[in-house]
Amino acid sequence: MIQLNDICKSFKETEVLRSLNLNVKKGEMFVLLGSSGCGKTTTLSIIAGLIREDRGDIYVDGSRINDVPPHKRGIGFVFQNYALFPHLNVYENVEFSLKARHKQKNNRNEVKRALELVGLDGFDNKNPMKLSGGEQQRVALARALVTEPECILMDEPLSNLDAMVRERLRYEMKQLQKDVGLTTIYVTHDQVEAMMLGDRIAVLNNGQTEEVGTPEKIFYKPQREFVARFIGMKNIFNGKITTLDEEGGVMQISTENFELTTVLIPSGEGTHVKACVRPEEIILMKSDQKTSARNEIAGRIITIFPNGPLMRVLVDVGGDEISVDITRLATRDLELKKGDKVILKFKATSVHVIM
Amino acid sequence: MIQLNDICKSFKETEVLRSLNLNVKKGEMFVLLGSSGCGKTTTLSIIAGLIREDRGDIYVDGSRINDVPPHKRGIGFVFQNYALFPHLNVYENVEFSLKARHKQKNNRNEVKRALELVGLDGFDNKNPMKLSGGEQQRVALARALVTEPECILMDEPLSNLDAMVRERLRYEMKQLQKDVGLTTIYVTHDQVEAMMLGDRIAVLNNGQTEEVGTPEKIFYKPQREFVARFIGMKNIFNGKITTLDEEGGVMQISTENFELTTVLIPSGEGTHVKACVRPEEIILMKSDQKTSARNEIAGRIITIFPNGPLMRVLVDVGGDEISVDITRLATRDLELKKGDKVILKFKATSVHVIM
Amino acid sequence: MFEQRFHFMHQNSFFHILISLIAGIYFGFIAAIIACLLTETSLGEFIDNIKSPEILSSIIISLETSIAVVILALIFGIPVAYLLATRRFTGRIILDTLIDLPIISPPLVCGLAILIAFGGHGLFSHFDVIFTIKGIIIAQLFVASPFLIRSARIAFESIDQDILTAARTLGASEFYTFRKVSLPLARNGIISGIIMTWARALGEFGATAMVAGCIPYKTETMTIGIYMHALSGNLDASVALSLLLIVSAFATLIVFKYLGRYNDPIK
Amino acid sequence: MFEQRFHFMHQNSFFHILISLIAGIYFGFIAAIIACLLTETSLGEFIDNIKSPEILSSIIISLETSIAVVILALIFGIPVAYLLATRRFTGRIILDTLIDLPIISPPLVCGLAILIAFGGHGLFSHFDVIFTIKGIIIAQLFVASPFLIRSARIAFESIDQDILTAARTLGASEFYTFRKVSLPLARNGIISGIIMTWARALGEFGATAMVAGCIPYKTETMTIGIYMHALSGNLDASVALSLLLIVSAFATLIVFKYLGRYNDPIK
Repeated sequence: MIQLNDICKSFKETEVLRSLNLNVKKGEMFVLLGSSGCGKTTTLSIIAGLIREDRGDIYVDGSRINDVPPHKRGIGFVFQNYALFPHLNVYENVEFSLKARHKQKNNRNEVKRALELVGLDGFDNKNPMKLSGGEQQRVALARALVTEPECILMDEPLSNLDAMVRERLRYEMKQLQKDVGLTTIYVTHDQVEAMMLGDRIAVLNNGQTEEVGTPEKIFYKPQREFVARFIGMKNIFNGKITTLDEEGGVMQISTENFELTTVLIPSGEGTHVKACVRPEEIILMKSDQKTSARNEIAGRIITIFPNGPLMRVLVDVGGDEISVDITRLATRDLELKKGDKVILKFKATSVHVIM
Repeated sequence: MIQLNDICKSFKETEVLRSLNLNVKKGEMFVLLGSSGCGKTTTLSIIAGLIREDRGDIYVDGSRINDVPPHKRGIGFVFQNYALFPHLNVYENVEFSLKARHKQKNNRNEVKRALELVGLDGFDNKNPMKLSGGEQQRVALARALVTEPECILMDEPLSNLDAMVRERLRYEMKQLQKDVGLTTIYVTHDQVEAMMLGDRIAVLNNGQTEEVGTPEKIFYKPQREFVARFIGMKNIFNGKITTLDEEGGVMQISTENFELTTVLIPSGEGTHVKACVRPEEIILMKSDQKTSARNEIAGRIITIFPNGPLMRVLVDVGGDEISVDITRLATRDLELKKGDKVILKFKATSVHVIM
Repeated sequence: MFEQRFHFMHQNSFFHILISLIAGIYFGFIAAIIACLLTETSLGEFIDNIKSPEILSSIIISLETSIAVVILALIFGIPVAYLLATRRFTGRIILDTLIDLPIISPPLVCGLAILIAFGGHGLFSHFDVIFTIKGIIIAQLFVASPFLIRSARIAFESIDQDILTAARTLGASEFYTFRKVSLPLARNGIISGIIMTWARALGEFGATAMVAGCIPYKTETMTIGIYMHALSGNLDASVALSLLLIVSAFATLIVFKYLGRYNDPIK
Repeated sequence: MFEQRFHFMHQNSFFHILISLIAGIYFGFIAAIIACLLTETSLGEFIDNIKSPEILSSIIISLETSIAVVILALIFGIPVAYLLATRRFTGRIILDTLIDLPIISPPLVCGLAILIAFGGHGLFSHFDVIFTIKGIIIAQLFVASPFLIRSARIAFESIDQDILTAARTLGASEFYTFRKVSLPLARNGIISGIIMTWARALGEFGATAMVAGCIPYKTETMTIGIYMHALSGNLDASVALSLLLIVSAFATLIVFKYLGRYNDPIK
């Protein structure tokens, strides 16, 4: 539905977008994920017509909209700082776009419906500047939704909110988007948010898309080292494919300090690859026990610290460091402490290979 | 070492601190945790002498310092926005406090040592405004440490940094603090940061301490409902103690929709309490199997979504909602999907009771 | 978090006393001089003086011209301010400088320029403005309108860009956004500018004196009156007119404080 | 993220054309008048005029007095600006208003106040300043020093409070912080203020004319010269002096643009 072809944009000497391509499908929640300065906001601004691209084409439903002025693109925009009109009350804020489009009749019902949709009925006469951050963002949402745009762009809409409000609103927004079936492009730098909200995610880096895919794919099977590091993958090692066992369906990768067994992928011996193992897929034991896991590495605990609901154990394996996430219960049962010798086990299928 | 007795402070009509008490021990990393507006920063400013308290006393090593001017308190301060001197280079920034204290001799070695401590040797002549956020915060740290203060106050020093830099610097700062044995009061709104850094944590709310304790205590055994909610405990239910089984060492709590068995605590029947169960301590199964777990609740899956490395399953149990965190692997093995009937099991020791 | 600037206690240092002393001398100097003017006359004398026909006429001329200047400044100034605030075009810096020039140049020089432009063999000599009220208006407009433009422009510029952008994405044309968002949000700045321009026009002397000469009952404004009466030794009349101007200056200041410092164009 | 203000494309609307047209008329008006002044004389004439002893003397008097004003304004103004920027004391608003008053009042009224204060039976009549260079300096100081104070004060106020706080927690006394942090960081604002005050003193006419009269070779400054020569029909001398003032105004503007808008005190 929305397609960006080869978009380039520079501000003075800084190249912000370098030949960006995107293809957003109808009705999906498409997340642009990247750190600050990667060009996320510039991309949104170009789609909305607020900034003129230097080169490239923008298509909506197949028609090129490069030359359509912003107020005629019919694309909603929700801002990080809400951008409500401070001189208008909540009702007038939502009504604004109806009036601007000269729909003077039957405003009342449409505004009411939009405010109900975001759970703000009864807020009509309030001053938006006196509302909480979460409520302000709901007003902004209602304001963008009232004209039933074909598509809505959201620029880190939740990043100015408290953790608790953010979590609730994230959930509600996802529901709303699904219910309305609204094509949405959502910009964020927050991986958890991207994971929860996105039907598909594009990871941006340095003005280009690094990788596009489902959250599952981006987070568990990233195809690029940058993406793997960005989403917080911990154990990434350089290695070389040493043996291909076509019959067994596995292959060997040797890194500087250890050997890994992984599921066979089409490749040649001697190829340099990156091998990643997610910390939570590693089993940690104090004495060697037989298991079906094909990988086994001995090491020594460097440190243990809490990592959200889990505990993270840093293990030194001959110079390399491997992070292992285990439950608090397991830490207690195994009586783990700094300096302990441990054995790490993980399945061949747990080793993810990046070419 | 640092003691605040009964500190009150209002700004115009707003009461920011209401009889705040704190007791920070020598050499510990003491974290003030709270959301914005809870009075964290005001507390630091009062300790540093930047704001005058309305009422109450401040003691350092037993001597009252209420009337000591800020530049004679010998307390370091590290700011969220670094607050480096933009007209001085890195070396001069660090040297500033030595010069201000008229220690003109042997500056060179002390400045060098401080810069080495934070890993910035060789940065002497750089313009601090041209450094990255992480480097700027290191300069700020070196500047605060160079005079070897008795105590250092940090006001959300990492919150302006990118996630990756933040994580690294957090780890380094903890190491540095331990190595130097520096008494530190650290303000943050980030629970993970508080958990990782704090030897003890004080949760502030509305200008008062809600609870003080070790990270373990605050995060796993909070004594106040506010703290439990603030640190993100999910399953908190109102209940009433129905049966006390002194022999078995357990008691029954009945909530609106189900019964819970929990470890006996000194209390009477009929007492109203809150019962919490951490999402990751609940086992989820599709068919009933015998286990040693004392609690068993049947429910139906509302939704499943990724929650960091784990998957969160929301289960409806007769109107109440219970969050369960399980591994991605388990979700796959059990083939969980929306609408499935499931049984939740957890041990009596997993139920945490708040009076 | 709190907008308040910390005030460090413990200020009984030598440094604090020294700067307080210097500041005291300065304020004493200003206050004493203003006090001298205020105590020069009694209420009775003041009213008698104001009632004289020549003074009344100069007050009316001043009010007429200054109000005309404000209206003209609004008509021309708002579009100029809006253009400078929202457009980046080549030559923008030149126009910007052109607006600053009347503010930074001595009014006398501005007056001389107008005198030459509209005088004997000047570019606009076919307009009959020298020694007329039209001349006064032109002189005052030249000198005073940049203040409205500056103030309105800063007000337009300090509107959160996202709010304007939001209006555009909500389907508003630029004109609709200008009317319904920019103008209401720049209101305080524009009012500040109006008052500043009015005060400036009212107190204008150098340019007016150059262009309008001093013809009693015809081109004698309040400021010209002050000068002429002082020269001719009629100090009481000068003081009366000065007090009127001081009061209007005070009123102006109070409105500024009320509208908020941030929009204060003389800042 | 980018400081740039979006410029919306698609500006060929009626609204855009209308405001561009209005702005064009305004700029044309200003530009034409200034052009008239600039083309009135030739370089030869200009140099001949400047060389005349009376004009040379008025230039020297203007330079002497304006430089003296800047020095006095610095001595008194920096402490005043620093006090207003860093202290919250009772009566602060009154002092604040006292400083604004000379800016917003017509200079002529300021001059009259000084004339009365130092004149015949005034408070300071034992100082012999009327019709002397001392009088010119007092008049110009009264009118021009508030500009330095405003500019320096805004510069002091816009220093990140955390930086000053940091200096204090690092063991610096207030005086040390003032010397080593506040002054260097307020430098651009103070320089802007100096230039503004200097330009204002140089172009001052109303107050000077009141206090100093017009005694050639004694109290005739450049602005008074412009007025007297224009009155006596010697327009060439007026134009020559005006051009000098315009050039210094231009130089002032260029320094402002260089130092950055944010510290521009006439904003």
